[in-house]
This record gives sequence, C-alpha cells and structure tokens, in this order.
Amino acid sequence: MTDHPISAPGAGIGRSLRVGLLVRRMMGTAGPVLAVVAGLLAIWYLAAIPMNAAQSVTDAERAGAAFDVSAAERRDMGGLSLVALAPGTALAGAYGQERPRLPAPHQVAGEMWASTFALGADCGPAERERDRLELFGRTWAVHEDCLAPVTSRRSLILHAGLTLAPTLLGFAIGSLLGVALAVGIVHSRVMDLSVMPWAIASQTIPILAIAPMIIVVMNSVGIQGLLPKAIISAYLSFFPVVVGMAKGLRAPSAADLDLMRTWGASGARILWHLRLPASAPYLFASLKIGVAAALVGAIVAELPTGAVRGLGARLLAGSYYGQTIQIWSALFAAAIAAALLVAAIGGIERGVLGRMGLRR
Amino acid sequence: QDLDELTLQLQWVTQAQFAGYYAALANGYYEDEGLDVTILPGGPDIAPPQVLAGGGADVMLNWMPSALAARERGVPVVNIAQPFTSSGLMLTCWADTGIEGPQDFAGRTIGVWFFGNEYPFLSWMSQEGIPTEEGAEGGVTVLKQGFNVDPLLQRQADCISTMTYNEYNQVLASGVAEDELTTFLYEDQGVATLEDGIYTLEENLEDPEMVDKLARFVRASMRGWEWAVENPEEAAEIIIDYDETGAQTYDHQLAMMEEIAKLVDTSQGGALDEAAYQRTVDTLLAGGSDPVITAAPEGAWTAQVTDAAGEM
Amino acid sequence: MTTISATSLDLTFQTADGPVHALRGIDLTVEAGEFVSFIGPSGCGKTTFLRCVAALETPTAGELQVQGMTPDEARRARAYGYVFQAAGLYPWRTIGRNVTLPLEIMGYPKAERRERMERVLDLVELSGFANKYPWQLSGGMQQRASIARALSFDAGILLMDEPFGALDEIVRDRLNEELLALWARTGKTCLFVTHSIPEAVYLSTKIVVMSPRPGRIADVIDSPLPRERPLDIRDTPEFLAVAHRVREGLREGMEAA
Amino acid sequence: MTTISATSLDLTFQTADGPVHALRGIDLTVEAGEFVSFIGPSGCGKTTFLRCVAALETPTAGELQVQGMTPDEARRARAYGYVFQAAGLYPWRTIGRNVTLPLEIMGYPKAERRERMERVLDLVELSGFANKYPWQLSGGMQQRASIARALSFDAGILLMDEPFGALDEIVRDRLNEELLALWARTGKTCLFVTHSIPEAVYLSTKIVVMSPRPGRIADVIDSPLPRERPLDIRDTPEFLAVAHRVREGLREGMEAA
Amino acid sequence: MILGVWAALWGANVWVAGRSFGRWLAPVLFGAALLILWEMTVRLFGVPQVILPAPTAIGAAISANVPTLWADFVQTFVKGALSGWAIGCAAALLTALVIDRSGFLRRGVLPVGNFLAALPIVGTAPIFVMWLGFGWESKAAVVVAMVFFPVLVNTVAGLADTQPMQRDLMATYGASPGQRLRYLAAPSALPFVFNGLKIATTLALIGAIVAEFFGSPTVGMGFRISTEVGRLNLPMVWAEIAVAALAGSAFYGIVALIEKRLCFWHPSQRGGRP
Ligand SMILES: Nc1ncnc2c1ncn2[C@@H]1O[C@H](COP(=O)(O)OP(=O)(O)OP(=O)(O)O)[C@@H](O)[C@H]1O
Ligand SMILES: Nc1ncnc2c1ncn2[C@@H]1O[C@H](COP(=O)(O)OP(=O)(O)OP(=O)(O)O)[C@@H](O)[C@H]1O
Ligand SMILES: Cc1ncc(C[n+]2csc(CCO)c2C)c(N)n1
Ligand SMILES: [Mg+2]
Ligand SMILES: [Mg+2]
Repeated sequence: MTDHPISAPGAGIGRSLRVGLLVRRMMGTAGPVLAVVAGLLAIWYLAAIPMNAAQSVTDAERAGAAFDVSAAERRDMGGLSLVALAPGTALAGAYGQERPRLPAPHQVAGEMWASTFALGADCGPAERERDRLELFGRTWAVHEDCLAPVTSRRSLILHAGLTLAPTLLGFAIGSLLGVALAVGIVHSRVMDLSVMPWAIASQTIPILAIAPMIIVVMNSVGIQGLLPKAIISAYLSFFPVVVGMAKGLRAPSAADLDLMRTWGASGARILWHLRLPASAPYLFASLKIGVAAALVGAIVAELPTGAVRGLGARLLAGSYYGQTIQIWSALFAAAIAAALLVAAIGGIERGVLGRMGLRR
Repeated sequence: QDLDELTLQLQWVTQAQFAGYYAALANGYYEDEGLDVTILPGGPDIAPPQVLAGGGADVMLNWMPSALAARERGVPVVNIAQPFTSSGLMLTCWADTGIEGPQDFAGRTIGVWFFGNEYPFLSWMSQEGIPTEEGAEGGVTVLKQGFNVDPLLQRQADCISTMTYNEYNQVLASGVAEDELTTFLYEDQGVATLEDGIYTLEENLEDPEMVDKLARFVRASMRGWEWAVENPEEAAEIIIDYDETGAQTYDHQLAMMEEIAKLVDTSQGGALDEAAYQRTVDTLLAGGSDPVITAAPEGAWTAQVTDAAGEM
Repeated sequence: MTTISATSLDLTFQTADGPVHALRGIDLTVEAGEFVSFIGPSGCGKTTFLRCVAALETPTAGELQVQGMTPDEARRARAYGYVFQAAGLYPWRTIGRNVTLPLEIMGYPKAERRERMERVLDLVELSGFANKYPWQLSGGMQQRASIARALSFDAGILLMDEPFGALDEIVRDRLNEELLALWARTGKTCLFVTHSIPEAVYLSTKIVVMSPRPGRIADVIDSPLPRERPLDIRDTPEFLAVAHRVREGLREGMEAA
Repeated sequence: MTTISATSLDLTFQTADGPVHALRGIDLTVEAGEFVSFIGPSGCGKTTFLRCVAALETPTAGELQVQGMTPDEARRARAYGYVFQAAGLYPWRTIGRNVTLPLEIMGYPKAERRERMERVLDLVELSGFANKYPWQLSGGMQQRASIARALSFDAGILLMDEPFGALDEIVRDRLNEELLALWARTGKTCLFVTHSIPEAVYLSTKIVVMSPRPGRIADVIDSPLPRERPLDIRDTPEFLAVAHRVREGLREGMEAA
Repeated sequence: MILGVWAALWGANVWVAGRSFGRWLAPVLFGAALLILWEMTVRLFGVPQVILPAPTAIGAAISANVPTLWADFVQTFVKGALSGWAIGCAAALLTALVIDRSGFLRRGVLPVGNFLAALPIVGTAPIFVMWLGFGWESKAAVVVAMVFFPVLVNTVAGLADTQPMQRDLMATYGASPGQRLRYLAAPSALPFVFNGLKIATTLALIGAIVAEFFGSPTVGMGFRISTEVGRLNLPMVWAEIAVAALAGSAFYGIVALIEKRLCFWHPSQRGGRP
C-alpha cells in the first residue's frame, strides 16, 4: 500500500472519524436506553420487596415463623412498615412467590421464555409428562403438548400470532376508512364540519362497553370469526389516521395548489399528484399510532368474543387464576408485538419515503 | 349422515364446571344423537341471554336468577333442563375478621359477582334486612368483584363470593388453610337458587323438529354428565384438551370435577324439580323493597324437552 | 397582436377589517412577444394582477381579456406557465418528473413528455440533472427547473412572480441573462414581477410601475434599450436614465399613498 | 480603540462527508465605532465569522478578542446585539414585549424597560405598533422591530446577518438610510453581512470581501466616502469606483475557488 | 326509504354548511340525522331492545335515571378520569422538563416510554385494581398510566421545537437555563403540549370506565355499563354511553378552547398565515 507513516498528520482521520460517527450514533440511543432500562429494573426489584412483603410474612408464618403482630393487625400495615417489621423475611420472600403482587423481572422473563418455548410448570397429568427441566430455579414439566414449541397452547408466539390476524385486518380497514374520511373532509366542507366532531365523540365511547354489542349485532346478521374483532380494532385505529391524514392532505401550500390550477388539473388529479404524496410523512406517523391502537383493539375484542386464544384471552386467563406472572408476561408480549408492528411500519416508511425522495 | 347443527353458549370459560358437555362432545354422544354441537366458551363480557337473543346460539347455560331477570326484560328464555340440582355458591370470609354469621356483616366489605350473578346475594341480604346501598347505615360495602380471588388474598375485602368447585379451591391452593376461613354456603342459608340450567328461546319450543333436536341434545348431555361424574380424571383431561388458552392445570380441573360431581343429579335425566324452581322464585321474589323479579314468571320452564328425551 | 388587455380593472378583497382595494382602475395592454415587468412597493397588487390574468382571482369590476378569451377560458386552454418566487418543486419527484408533471396532467403521451422534458431542461441548461431530486440541486438550479416546468407545455404566456427574489446577486445576474436569451429564442409573452429596479430595466421591453393603497398603475415605461442586452448594458447612460425614471415613479407613488 | 481583533482564525466543521473549512486564516481588526460590511458568495463563511464573534461558534484555531475579552466573556457581558436575516420575533409576544424581552432577561426594572421600548420603537418608526403581534405586521416592519430589539439594551456591538435580505428595494433603501443615521447617532460598532454590493458600499467604513472553499478574506477596502451619505451618493464616481473594486474582488475570489 | 331520508338530511346539511351558522349547526344536524336513521332502522327491522335499543328508549332511560347517572358521572369522571388526567399530565410535564435538560435521558426515556405506552389497558387495569383497591384511586392510576406517555412524548418534542435562531438569540442575551425555558422553550412547546393534552382527554375517560370492568364499588359508569349489560337493561347501558360521549366531547372541547386562548399566535390557530 502506501508508505505514509501512520503517524503523519491527518492519517487515519477519515476512517476513525467515520467509525467514530457510527459509534456515536449507536451509543446515541443504545447507551441511554440501556441505562434507563437498568434504572427501571433496579427500581422494580426494590419495589418488589415492600409490594410482596405481606405475602412474604404470611408465607413465613404459615411455615412456622412467629411475629409480634397478628395477622388481623398486619392487614392495615403498609408494605414499608412490614419490611421494617421483618426485613429479613420480606427480602427472602420477595422474589420467589407463586402469585406475587409485583413479580420480579426475572420471574416475568422466565415465564416469557418458558411460554415462548412452551415449557409449562405442570401443564398436564403426571403420566403424560415426558421430562422435567430445571430452569430459573423452578421445575418445568415438558408436556407432550409442549414439545412443538410454536404450536403449543402455552406458546406466547402462538397467542400473539392469533391476535395479529384481526389486528392486521382491522388496521387495514381502519386505515382505509381513515384515509377515505380524510379525503372527504378535505374535499367537502360539509364532511369537515359534520364528521370531525362525531369522530372525536366516537373515541370517547368506551370500546369495551360497545364491543359486546358489536359482536352480538354482527352475529345476528351471520358474521362471525375474524371480522367482528377486526371491526373493533378498526374502530380504534381509524381515528389517528383521520386526524393525521386530514392534516397531511392539507399540507400542500396555497402556491402548490394554485400551480395545479394554472395547469387546469381536476380535484382528483390534485389529490393524486399533490395531496397524497405530500401527506405521506403524516400518513406514516399516524399509521404508527394506528397500528398500536389496532393491537389494543384486537386484544380488547377478545373479551366479548369469548376468544380462547390470543394475547387478550391469555391476559384474562391469567387474571381468572390470579397468575400475576402470567399476566405480566402476556402484557410484555403485547408491548413487544406493538413495538415490532411499529418498527415494521417504520421500515416501510423508510423505504417508501426514501424511494419518494422525501427522506434526506 | 347429515348432522343437525346446534350451538351451546357456556356462561364461563372452559372448565370442569361444563365437563358433561365437553365429555359428550369428546366421546361422540352428540354425534350418536345426530347432532353437530358447537360449544362457545363464555367470559366476563359475555351475557348468554343476549347471545341467545341475537341468534348467536341455540341454547345457553345460565343461573336461574339471571335467566328469570332476562325474561322480565323481554328475552323469552325457557328452562328446558336442570342438570345442577344443588348450588355451589358461597361466601368465603377471613376467620380472623370475627365474622360468624350474617349478623356480623354490618360494616364489612364484601365482594360480589355482578353481571346478572348478583341476584342471589342481593336477595339473601334483603332477607337478612341488611342494606347494600352505598353508605347505608348498618349495611355492607359491596364491591364488584373481579374474576379472581385476589380481593380476599390482598385483604381488600373481608368476604368474597366463591364457588365450592373453583374459587374456594384457588384460595386454598394459594396456601391458605381451611381453618383460616369462614364459609357460608347459600344452600345452608336457605337462599340457594338454581344454577347452571339449560335454556332456549320460547319460539324454539313451538317447532317440533327443534324440540326433538333439543331433546336429543339434553339426552346426550346428561349421558356426558353421567360419564364425567364417574370418570373425573379422564373428564379433567378432556377439559385440558379443550382449553385453548393453555392456562388450566390438570390438578385444578380434577379438584373442580370432584366438587362439581356433588352438584349434578343425573338420575332424573335433567328434569327440573318443580319444588326447587319454586324455592328459587320465592327467594327472588322475597327481595323486600327491591325484589329481583317483580312477579312470579309464567312459562319460564317446561318439561316438554326432558319428557321427550325420556321417551325416546 | 394584443395578448392581454385590461380595462378599468378593480379588485377589492372583503376582509374582517373591511375592504382592501388591491387593484383600482387598471388599464393595460400587452402585445404578443413583449416582456413586461411589474415593480412597486409591497402590497401594491402586483401578485394580485398576475393572479387575475391566470384566473386565480376574479376581478370585482372591469374587463380582462387574454388572447381574446376570458382568463378562465385561457386557463383551461392552458395558455399560462406560472413561476413562483419559491421554486415549488415537488420533493418526491425527480427534476425530470417535476417537469413532466403538467404534461402528465394535460394528458400528453409518454414519448412526447420525455422529448419535451429533455428539450426544456436543455433550454435551462439542466440536461443531465433529470434524475436528481430537487433538494440535491442549489437554489438557482431549482429555480431554473421551475422555469423549465413552466416552459414544458406550449403556453404562450409566461407569468413570473419574483422568480429570483430568493437568490443571491451573482446567481441572479446569470439567470437574468439566461432568461433574456430564452425569451428571445421562444418569443413568449412574459409578465414578470420584481422588486429590483436594475432587474426590471435589464429585462423588460415595458416596465409597469405600481403604487399602493389602492393598487394602481403609476407609470408605464417603454424601454428604449435594444433587444440584445449584454450584462454591462447596466453601466450605460440609457440604462441609468430608465432606472432613474423608475425610481422617481416609485418615489412619487409612495408619497402619494 | 480596537474592538475586535482576529488573528489567523480557523474554523473547520467535522461533518459526515468530511471536514468543511468554513474559515481559514482570518486576520481582521475592527476599531470602535466602525461600520464593517462582509460580502461574498454563499458559503464563504460570513455568517460563521459573525457567529464566532458572538461566541455562538468556537474557532478551531487562532486568536479572537472582543473588547479585550474572549467572545464568551463578551457575550456574558452582554456586548452584542444580534439581528438575523429573518426577523425571528416570538409570535406569542406583542412587538412591545418582543423588544423588552432581552431587557427582562437582563433584569432591567419595569419602568426602564417601558421607556427604552418606546424609545427604540420610535427610532425604527414603529411607535404605535407596540401592542400588535408580529404576524400582524409586514415583513419590513417585523425586520425593523427585530432591529429595535437588538438596540434596546446598550450593547456596544451590533451584529447584523443580512438583515434586509428579504425586503424590497424601496423599503431597503429607507432602512439603509435609517440604519446609517442610527449608527451615526449611537456610535456603535457594526458588523454587517450583505449580498448587495451597493448596500455594502453605501453603509460601510470598511468592506471585507470574502471568498469560499476555504472561507478566507479576499480583500479589505477602506471606504473613501464621507460619513454623511445621502442616498444619491450612489450615483457618484467615488461610489462606483468602490463598487467596482468590490465586484472585482468577488469575481477574483470566485475564479480562484 | 332509509336511504331517502339519509339523502334528504344530507342535502339539508350541505345547505347548512354553506351558512355562517353551519359551524355548529352542521354537526348537530349530522348527529340528528344519525339518530333518526338509527330509530328508523330499529323500528322498521324490529331489532330487539336487548341488542340495540332505540334512541327514544335511551332518552327515556336518561330522564328516568338522572340521579344514578349523576352519581356514576361523579365517581368515574370527576374522581377517576379527571384526577388521573390532572396527575398524569402534571407528572408528564414535570418529567419532560427534567428529561429536556439532558439529551442522554431524552434519548433513553423516549423509546422505553413508547414501549411502555403500548401496554394494553386490559392487562394493566387488573394489576392496578389489585394494587390500589376497588375505589377510584385504581381508576385514576390506570388513567395516569394511559395519559402519561402521550403527554410526555409531545411535551419533549415541543420543548425541542425551538428554532436555532431563537436559541442563538437567547445565547446572545446571556440567558440562564431557567430563563431560556420560561421565555423560549415553554411558550413554543405549548401547541405540542396541547396536542398531548387533547389526546389524553379521550384516553382518560375510556381508561377510567374500562378499569371499572375489573373491579369497582357499586357505583360508576363502567360498573353500571357492565352490570346492566348482564341484566340486559340495554337502554341504561346506552344512557351511560351517551353521558360518556357527551362528557368526553365536552372535556375535549374545553381543552381545545383553552388551547385556542393560549396558542392564538400559532399558525394552526390563525388559519395558516405564517
Ligand atoms: N386573499 C386576500 N385577502 C385579503 N387581502 C388580500 C389577499 N391577497 C392580497 N391581499 C391584499 O391585497 C393587496 C395587494 O396584495 P399583493 O399580494 O397583490 O401585493 P404585491 O404587490 O404582490 O406585494 P408583494 O411585493 O409584497 O408581493 C395587499 O394589501 C394584500 O394585503
Ligand atoms: N453547523 C455546520 N456544520 C457543518 N458545516 C457548516 C455548519 N455551518 C456552516 N457550515 C458550512 O460552512 C461554510 C460557511 O457557511 P456560512 O453559513 O458561514 O456561509 P455564508 O457566507 O454565511 O453563506 P450565505 O451567504 O449562504 O449565508 C459553508 O460551506 C457551510 O456549509
Ligand atoms: C362477569 C361474570 N362474573 C361472574 C360470573 C359468575 N360465575 C358464574 S359461573 C362462574 C365460574 C365459577 O368458577 C362464575 C365466576 C359470570 N358468569 N360472569
Ligand atoms: Mg407579491
Ligand atoms: Mg449566512
């Protein structure tokens, strides 16, 4: 190669600069996010001690330990005073309970791992068990149902996948409806004046209250299965799209619109050649909100449909039996699914805007 | 051959409470009767009478107070069979609160299921003369209980509603000893009402073909119950197989099946005991100033279907 | 041949604070092939007049004819190319596709669109940039692209509202030279709004000096300069004389208002 | 007395595409009370130099002293009034309260704020507009308000970055006259960036011609014009001579780059 | 027939929208049209009341149950939603101020915040009921959790939305960080903050109502809805829904009105002139 000494002034600056920029960009978000997550985890672990103290003390008492304060009196004590009363017991019992008030992060992570890869603590009759596995300080039964991970009923991936179908269908319906309404609002003053207030009002109606009625009404006209759930999820996702798109379709300046008119362009042409492209950034911003809303809608819709599969059903099932760890893991699975959906939209956004030349 | 389709709406999620129906399905009893039965699980946001009225199901399971109230609301549901002859409903209290009888309820916090399941409690309280309105003198504070036993375990309530076969077992399973608890079985308090019965809409009974279908359904279901009561382990396994949430555990379902067996009477082919019906109606009508139903219902049950089932 | 003729044109905007007399009693005739500059203080109605010609505003009184038609007929006959102060290119289209956009809207066949695009980009010396995006070009190049867009369809009339207002003096000088050459080559009728006296004098065959409140014409100056104009014509006495007359017209208009 | 002295000032921006040499080897001295214009093509570092003086950028090499202090000390001693090309008024404050904003920040008592506000608004001929919001004023009026804001506190140094770039020629002429009068009255040291050769020559006692890539000083011209300058001084031979020298300096700088 | 009525009402609406009073009359007329169509559909097709009650039946339920509706409104809206909204928004604003001081925190908190904001309410509500009991406190907590992140994200974006020139001006004035916040960042963040606050209003009411499905005292809009659905008293259910929609829209409207007063200077509030 060249015989410039590596110590020559400026040598290597180009590369180290580029590497430096890259590192800085990575550090730019990864570092802070990790720090914040670490902080939250620390708070979480600390909070688990007083939150679970009552159960820790009760468990210890049932195991034979004696306390100066009776159970009836303890009922009115806060978590912190219980910790003060029996710090050792509170600490020892904080992270290993079956049904903690606040499960520790590693318990939730363990449950997520187990239910993603379909291990189950006692998931069937003893004679059907094939094997036992020691993991996270707990014994997991590997049920024959559980051997094919993703298709097992305990698999969070299966449940998330089943929630995803109505989410995506509802999101598609909601986005199309939102875009259509926004186009109407932008082109017709009547639509603008009459639809917008009612769109806002529609979002103040508690969806959980009318969801059963939607289901029953659709049922009575013979529609079942995916569609009712998708409708509920569309109900939640159309609103952000309407608002964002109405803003986006109005983004072109008066000058841009005038120019179109000097060319004698029709309303449809203006929509196609000017308003729609100009609204793309707004559209994607609202699609990201809309897809998260659609997921929430699909989860909510699992209550009144009597759904037995899906993240919402899983959340409820955890709730029926006070399985807090299971609730938390389903909760995080839902948040992860939402994050993935948003990231997917973000990816499409980067691609589309990049191709449109809107991303610099 | 062609099977007749029939849809059954349960009033709660898949569990051993409904073992008879799942057993009939799994063992092919419905098919033997020429039926293709779909079982719809229930849940906290599902009102079976509404599903029936909306045409989402042909038959439903429901507690009689809820069904009679729905009838008053204009949904003409009719009891066609009553496999459960005893009530499994009870109130479970912490023993250390000192509650020994209804006389100690004043000033206490009590968790109750609503959604049409509050009627037995309300009529009990009104018979005891204990007000249940917010802030009433000498009354109880009523909470709308969620779907689990947390309010008791977290000591947010002194007593909560439990079923002998489900929630009570959950309390015990969480490490509480039986002697830490005081329980009041509604049967013992003389305020028991009929629980899981089979209902359909009045109009179905006018159609002989439909009546025949229902009779075959009841017969197969009772056959399922007979089998489930005799084979609790296998029944629990069937439940586990049909539970798609993956949340049920075998041990819990087995325990539930054993308790359920005590409530079911298969000897009468599911026929409703008129005396039990009358006791339920009386209890509901006795609700003081605010009775659950305002008048004795007419035609709220029929022996037509169970009779037809018996003849075949 | 008379391309544009305005007779006692009035335009009053009704606003919340009362009526604004944007144009009052405008009389003006523009012959085919002329280069007419409009100059005057802010708010004197230059833009409004151009917009009336392009049928983007409707006069409240008076007569306005464009190529013997009403402005709206002329608009539908696609008689205008309009260039704004800001280039107003669509960032999601390449330069080439920006230029073909009006052709697409007007339904020209694909092959012809391509051919015309190449021709006009060549005209403004931007051939080779057809596949670049607007933001990859400097401000001056963007402005030239926007002129190319206005030239792409055969509008006989080019309306330009301060097209070079945002550019620096050096770029502006060059674009002025180019614009003049273009005008000479195509023979279009140009209406040009500017704030710069030298620019107006350098470019025009006719300079319309306007004054505000209400917007009216203070002076119409027919330029004695030859059609052939090198940049240093700006140091000649004839040039300075015209510039002086424009400045005087402006000052009087200001004082009268 | 020397107000600003720069010695072999360098400023290099590190960007993703590699380093940009915005300033290279700048040597310049400005005496108290001078009016110095900076002129040069886009990107030659005029703004960057002003920002260095105002301690908004830090030079990567060289020496910069302001009133015997570092720029940052001078900033904290509130030595600067800065006027940007866009008026940059806060839309949520009235004109009056925009003008008093720096005074509020610097802790002037209320009565004095009011009095100063009235005085400077008078100076820029905006008395009577104190209670209007910025968007209710024309661009020229907004720019004057922004100058009033920079004058409201007694900063010895006025830094102006193309303050009149967006205005029309007539308003610009008037503001030029006013600025000159103001400068004469207050005796401030002014650093003024412009793209217009006549403006630079008309206003300055010293003209700094810059050239780009890397940004450096091509020429420093001490103006032979008297301090008293009526507008038509622009038609005198001395004026034209200076303007010619500036234009030459610009052209050479362009060609060298 | 239904289509005919629809067309007639739409025509009236078109006429109204062109008038000056159209701004408020058009939405009212549109709503009236929806109600009339609803009533007609229910009557013509004989929809059972337990599936969809007619608007007249709902109106009757409202007028017959004013005290109950009022008690539920106070419990859910005033105690649950409003207090939760206020606490959540205040906390989010304060957090945003803290975060804004440090680019490190800003980059760290926002992604985590977006993640946590995606936790579905049907999962969080039971947890809060378990932690904070059956009273309004747990409902307020659910609302706090729902509104916190939208307001936080908007406020942080708003605080960062100052123009470089405006920041530079503050530097040349030698302004302290506090002054910079007070005179520059806070006012220019206001339109963003209101964006968040408006989103939060609709979330607050929904959150408070839905949380009551997971345990409540025997009063409250969510309690009433879930109980009366079980009792098949659908007119009462819809009466509560109507109150919820009315209260929610009014809440939104009030916040929008305050925004109009405080952000009069923002282009979006004065018709786009720059
Ligand atoms: N849509 C409108 N509504 C109300 N008044 C208007 C409207 N458009 C323009 N005006 C007013 O009409 C007058 C003329 O405006 P116009 O834009 O034609 O001026 P101009 O000469 O182009 O000024 P500039 O040099 O600032 O561009 C001004 O007083 C302006 O405020
Ligand atoms: N923050 C920055 N980061 C990187 N490069 C910069 C930055 N600021 C300015 N530059 C570069 O420094 C050079 C000088 O910029 P500067 O703004 O000083 O030019 P200017 O003379 O003011 O130009 P103009 O007349 O266009 O305002 C330019 O090439 C510019 O791109
Ligand atoms: C919303 C709702 N809450 C409570 C019940 C009452 N209930 C009837 S059967 C059963 C199962 C017992 O394990 C329960 C809880 C219900 N049906 N729906
Ligand atoms: Mg104009
Ligand atoms: Mg600059």
